[in-house]
Amino acid sequence: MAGGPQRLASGGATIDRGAPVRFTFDGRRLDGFAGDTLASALVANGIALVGRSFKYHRPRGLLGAGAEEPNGLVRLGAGSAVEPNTKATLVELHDGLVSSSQNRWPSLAFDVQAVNALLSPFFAAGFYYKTFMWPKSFWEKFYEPAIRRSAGLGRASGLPDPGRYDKVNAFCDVLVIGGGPAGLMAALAAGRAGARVILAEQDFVLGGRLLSERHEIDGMPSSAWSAQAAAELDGMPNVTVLRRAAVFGSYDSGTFGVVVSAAPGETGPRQTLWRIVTRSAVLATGAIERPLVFGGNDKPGIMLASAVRSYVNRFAALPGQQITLFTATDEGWNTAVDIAAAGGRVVAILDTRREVSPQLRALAPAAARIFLGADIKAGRGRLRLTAIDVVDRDGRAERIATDCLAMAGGWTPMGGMAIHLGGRLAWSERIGAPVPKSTPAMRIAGAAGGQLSLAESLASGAEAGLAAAEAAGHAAAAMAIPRSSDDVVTPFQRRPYAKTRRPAFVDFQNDVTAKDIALAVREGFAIPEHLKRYTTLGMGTDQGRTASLNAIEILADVTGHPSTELMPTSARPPETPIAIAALAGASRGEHFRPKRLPASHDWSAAHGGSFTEAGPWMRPRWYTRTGEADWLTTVNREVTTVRTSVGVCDVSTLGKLDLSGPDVAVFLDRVYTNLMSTVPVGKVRYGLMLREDGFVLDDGTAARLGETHFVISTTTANALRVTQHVEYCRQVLWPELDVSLVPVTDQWAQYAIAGPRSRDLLQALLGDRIDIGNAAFPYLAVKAFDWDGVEARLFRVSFSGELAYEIAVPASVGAAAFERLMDACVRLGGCAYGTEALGVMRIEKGHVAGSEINGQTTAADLGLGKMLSAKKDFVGKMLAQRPALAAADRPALVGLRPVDRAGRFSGGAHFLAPGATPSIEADEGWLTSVAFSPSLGHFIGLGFLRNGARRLGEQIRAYDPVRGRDTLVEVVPAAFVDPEGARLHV
Amino acid sequence: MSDGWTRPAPAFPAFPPRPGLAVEEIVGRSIVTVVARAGQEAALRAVVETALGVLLPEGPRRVAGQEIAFIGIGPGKWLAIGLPVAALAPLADVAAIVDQSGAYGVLSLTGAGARRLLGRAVAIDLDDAAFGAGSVATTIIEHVGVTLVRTAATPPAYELYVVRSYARSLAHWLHETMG
Amino acid sequence: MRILCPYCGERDAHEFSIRGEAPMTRPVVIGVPMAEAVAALHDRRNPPGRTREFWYHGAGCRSWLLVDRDLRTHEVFGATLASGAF
Amino acid sequence: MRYSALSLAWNAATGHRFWKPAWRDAEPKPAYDVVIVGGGGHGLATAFYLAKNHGVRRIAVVEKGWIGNGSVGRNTTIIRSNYLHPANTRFYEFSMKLWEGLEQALNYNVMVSQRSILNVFHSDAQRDAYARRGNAMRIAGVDAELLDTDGVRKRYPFFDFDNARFPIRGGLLQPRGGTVRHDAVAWGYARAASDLGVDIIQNAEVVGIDIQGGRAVAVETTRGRITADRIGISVAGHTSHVAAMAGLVLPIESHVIQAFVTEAVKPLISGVVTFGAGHFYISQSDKGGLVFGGDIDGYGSYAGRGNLPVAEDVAEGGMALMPAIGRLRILRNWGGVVDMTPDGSPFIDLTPVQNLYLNGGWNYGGFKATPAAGWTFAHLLATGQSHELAAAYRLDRHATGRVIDENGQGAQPNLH
Repeated sequence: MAGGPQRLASGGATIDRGAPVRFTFDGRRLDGFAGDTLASALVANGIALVGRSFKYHRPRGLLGAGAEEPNGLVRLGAGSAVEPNTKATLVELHDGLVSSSQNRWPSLAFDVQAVNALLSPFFAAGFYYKTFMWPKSFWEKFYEPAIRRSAGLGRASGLPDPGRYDKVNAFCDVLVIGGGPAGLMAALAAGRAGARVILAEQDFVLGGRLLSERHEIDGMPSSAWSAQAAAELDGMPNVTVLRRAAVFGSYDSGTFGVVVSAAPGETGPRQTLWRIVTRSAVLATGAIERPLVFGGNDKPGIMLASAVRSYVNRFAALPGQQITLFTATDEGWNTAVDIAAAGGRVVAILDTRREVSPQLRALAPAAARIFLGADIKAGRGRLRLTAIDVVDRDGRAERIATDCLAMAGGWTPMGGMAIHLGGRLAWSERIGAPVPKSTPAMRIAGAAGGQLSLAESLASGAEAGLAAAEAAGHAAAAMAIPRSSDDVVTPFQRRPYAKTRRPAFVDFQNDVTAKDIALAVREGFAIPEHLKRYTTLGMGTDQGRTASLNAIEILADVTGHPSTELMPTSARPPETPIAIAALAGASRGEHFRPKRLPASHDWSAAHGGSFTEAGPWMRPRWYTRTGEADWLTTVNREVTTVRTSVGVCDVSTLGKLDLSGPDVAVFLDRVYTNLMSTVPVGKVRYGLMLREDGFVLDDGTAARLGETHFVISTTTANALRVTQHVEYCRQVLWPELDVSLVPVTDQWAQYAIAGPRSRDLLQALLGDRIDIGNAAFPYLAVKAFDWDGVEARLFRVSFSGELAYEIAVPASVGAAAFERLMDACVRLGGCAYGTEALGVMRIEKGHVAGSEINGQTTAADLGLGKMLSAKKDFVGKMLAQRPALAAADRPALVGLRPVDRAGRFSGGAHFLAPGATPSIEADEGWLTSVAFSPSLGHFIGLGFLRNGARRLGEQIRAYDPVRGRDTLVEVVPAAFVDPEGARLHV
Repeated sequence: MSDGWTRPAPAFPAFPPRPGLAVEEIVGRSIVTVVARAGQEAALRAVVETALGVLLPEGPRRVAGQEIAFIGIGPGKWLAIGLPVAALAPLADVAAIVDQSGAYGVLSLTGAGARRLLGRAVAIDLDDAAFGAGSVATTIIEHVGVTLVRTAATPPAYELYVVRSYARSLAHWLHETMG
Repeated sequence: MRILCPYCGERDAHEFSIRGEAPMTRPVVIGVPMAEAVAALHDRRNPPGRTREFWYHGAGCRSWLLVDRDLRTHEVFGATLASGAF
Repeated sequence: MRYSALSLAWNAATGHRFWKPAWRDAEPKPAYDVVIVGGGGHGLATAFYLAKNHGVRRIAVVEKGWIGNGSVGRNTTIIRSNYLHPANTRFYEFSMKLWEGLEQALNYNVMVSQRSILNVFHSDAQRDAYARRGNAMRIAGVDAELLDTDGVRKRYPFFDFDNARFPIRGGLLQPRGGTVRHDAVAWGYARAASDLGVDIIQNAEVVGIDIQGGRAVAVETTRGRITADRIGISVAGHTSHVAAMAGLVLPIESHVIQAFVTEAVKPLISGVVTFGAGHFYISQSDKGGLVFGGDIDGYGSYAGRGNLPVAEDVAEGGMALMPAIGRLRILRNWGGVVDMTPDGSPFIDLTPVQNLYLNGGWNYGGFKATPAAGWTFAHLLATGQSHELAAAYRLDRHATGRVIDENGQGAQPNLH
């Protein structure tokens, strides 16, 4: 038969018989239709065994037809696109779909680990905590590896996810969650009122239960009515309908998270995260049916009655040849009616209630036997249900042959999202379950709010939609509620938990039985939270949808506490499991974070630049030339070139802040530790900032461009933090000071020109546009000038210790300026240098950088104690005087070199006295920065050494066990090259 | 003496046109940050009106005159668009005037697709009622700070100001998202 | 969580960074007894309820704000420019 | 009932009908020698060690809800002792040693799983910083190894090495780091403490602390007044408002930190991994779920739930480090309330109120500290003197400047 051997000849609300589809399950080629789910196609192909449970590896079939499915978990796809643990009930069937079962070896029908079931007397709840302790050493070697081997259900690919993901922001007046009868009515009501509406439905078709039931609305089949409603909504410009949309969380201030999946074959992102901000929401997520707990209730072929109706009515797939019904509700009887109407055979109807109405009895198909006050002692069969052992109200036992049992145990409203933000649930005696309460932020409609009948659903949906639209300012006329077929729901009758010797499953996926719950209670885990954690009940991929309420009822029976006291008080996102990649979106791989590129980037890339991350920036580490054996050769060449000739380095990444206003000098005096008000116009001063707690925040320069105008620099790494800090000082601490702050890091491309021939380079480039003679433009001078029509600034500052300048131009001409500089530089025999050479030279000079200014050091630690002005208050001054910060024996900055000049050491080594046994007490400090100095021909380093200032000339060990090194080093002043600074002033 | 090197370089790669969406870089536009001195906002407003013929917008709005537009980016802070920094000299007594022409790359996005594209990007309601012509928002797109301006209602037209160093990362994102 | 920035309008909280609860006194200046200065910088009332905090709209208008918020519910009652908070 | 091979076999054979409650659900008595406020991991461990190490007999743990409902039940189960600062190194290594013998000490399998912890780094400067930390650990007798890129690749071939925004240059490995079955820690301590006579009183919320003449003499609870010679506060996340009942204002902010667990899959990630370029850390539980988290949300909160941007940030970090987890689905996401301090380190100390003691301010490091915090807090409560291993965790350290700031962020709790 087309679409599978168990496919009915007619019917099926969503399948397209004109669109046959081929797919595979465990390698078997099977047929289905477009509009099937993988689950419905498996049912149509007569496949009952679809998976193995987690703990005991018991054979399992489909339990449900939707998001509640605990058993039918498959591995989808192949290669890197594998998606484990996927609920077959939520997979939209498409041509070429590849699926396989999980958690079994070697095959689904024969699974070696099913032996676990034989040991189930030992594997009771909480078993792990009591054992595997003897002998101690066995845990790590034997027990734990064994436990880990049996972990998990599906297997991940282990390969990078090849999918593309995206994110969308959306805003609306009304978000309707769920596109069943209540959701459709809510969206129609709010949409017709003119509100901006988003309707999100997890399924690929709108309609919810309307697709699975044989109801009538306005005289047409309910599935036809829902198609009509969907068409109207799709046509409204103010309504956005999201299908395949899983609303997974309700967050603060009306924000919701939704993952929308692409349709099969659709190009574009596999999934898109919608971040929806709404004025209010309508929760219309429906309810799911409860299984009945009895011995052997997990045999493949035993399903929820509502799922059976879905398979029969929506997908025209008959889940068995001889079907029985086990119900605790009136609605359950519809299942028998629908099966019979579809031409299926109902063998028996078992109702747990001792009496039912004559009208209900009249619904039963003629051939079906009826048992009232019935219970099932056992479900039988190995890989599929073959029979049930029934007891009726008079105690008569009987075995009935059946291959499919439909269970109707009442309903659990899906109200979890209503309490994501801390709302409350109320116990409804009418349906025997907790239901959420409506709030202005979230109105509950339909079965999610316990309105189980179709008429109630439609009416409550319309009411909620209208109210939400009105709250958003859209006046609306009341909406006519469509006439619907009568499906009056009788109040729920609680069924006492039947004791049985056989395993009666409450949580199917995690193999938690009624006995496990009783045992947990015996051991004191008698409240739901303890029970859940002790037994793993509700912790599976189905999030306990079919387990939670039965567990509460059993717990109530065992403990004697009323169910109302045991219901959940909180729920958290995600309401439905969502892929990690969907939350991450496009921020992956190279694009995990954006890159900042300086204007010279293309030049560097074309000239051998090798790049490194510096905060958000990419900077050249060095510029490799052909024939250079390794990076050290390159860096040595760059350093030597700067020290002997001239080099150019892009320093645009340093943070730059433009500060101006009448009070700017006063302000900077308070922000920096040293005086800035005394800097003459046209001069630059090195400055230090502390945090309020007295530790060093950052260092940089302040250049006074005018009486009331400064531009200050920060380190690359701290630019944002310093900006935030200075804004805090300006806006919060001293709003009375008239100071403007404008970040200009991106405005100015800035290049360092360093080396004895740097003046020659500038002379060649700038000619007489600016007088750069030592007298006219001495060390620490700054001047703005016109560079052939470009506004430029020249600073005479030096990080390398050489005669050096920095020239700044607007970044929009930065690339051209860098090329000009490099042309002139190369003509003089100079070169571009990268961050590595920059680092070597600053260590040679003993200048501190991020490894030293690491947030844990004081000005004195850095050898900069003199920069704390005694003449004024400044941020951090007060708390820098705390005893431990002012202590004399703190580790202080020193220089280090290997006693054997051929030796080497590395940053992160600790200082120990020669001969000392390593211990915390013997630890005297650590190396922060190390480089090979081509100028000196050996390694040099900076470090913090206890009492460092008084220990020059001592020998000490640089102890580096993680690198297997232990080097004798000599303590020297923290300046290796030109310690007098003579080269700066030439 | 200028040999043409004063011409600003583009910040973005080119964007091939797509149906319903044109993305173009506006190169060489003058952009100046104007910050009112303490207590001088009213005075600044008066000077701007007399000298430039524009009413400074209150809040995050764009107001355009003949040659210049002002975009509100913070309390007492605007971007002045269109005139070089020298032309704003009359404002200097009551405001800080800082040239940022080199700092930004500017994109113009036009067409029905522009709103859809930007709607994916910014966590701001771009509905006509909430973000009509003249609206301004300084916010982020995929970790990159931007200032978004709605310049026209129909067809929807926007300008996007991004600091130059981030322009290529943002361009990558736009290319990816435009499909 | 969304915060109504007095300049930019309503924005998601991730555009902001938080300095923490606003101290009742201006934090630290020379002349204050050390114990008070230490307390001003470090101590927090941290009530399980409504409080005022300093937030910085770094991704927007770069204003420092005083945000009035409930720590139990995350309800944001309002935000004002922090200028003159001390 | 002692757990042994024999008791297990006997119970299995008799249908598990004779197991007894793991701990007694006690009724409050009017007076105790020591009352510990807070039935989390720390509070229960403190009670156990008070009884075991110090022979204190009349001990009550009062818990406002159910035991294990706080941080011990809402963390990412990681244990490690890879700290830089000597005070932390000593303390957490002591804690690690207690973890290593905990099953035997408690006769309860808390599933201590020492599968290693790896901190990945991405730059030379980070390498040096991790080398400094690793060397500090080695000097203190703690295990630490510095791996290069290949060393990381050998353990985790599915990391993104080639296409990354922040390429992986190596990692600091502590082989003895790992995970513990977190809930079992609360239950194991509760059971062992209960066996030693400790009263575990659930659903008793402390609503007041009675102070007379500068001395704390009793707690008022929703189940009545309980007098005590000594009172210990151990209420992670809620320290501020319990301390406020004694008039104390502390250097603590309550923050939310989110954690996530995926659907269970077959073993993929062998140890604990932290990502140095984003906010992300991950491990895989014995059941197969990937357990991961990232940074705190950053704002003060007692709500016990976070928001979407931080969840996205965490997922981005995860995908940047290991794009192989993309199609695994997040099953649960929860938020814990943590008390953050100005230097990121905790307090175990006396308070200005006589007979009132504090164990708090654990930032997000409280779980791994549980045994040592219990041990040293018990010592403080029993003797009135700080244990030498916790002597640095003083309340006055911000006044003296003896801060214990591992990451150098300074006096802003939400940056630690």
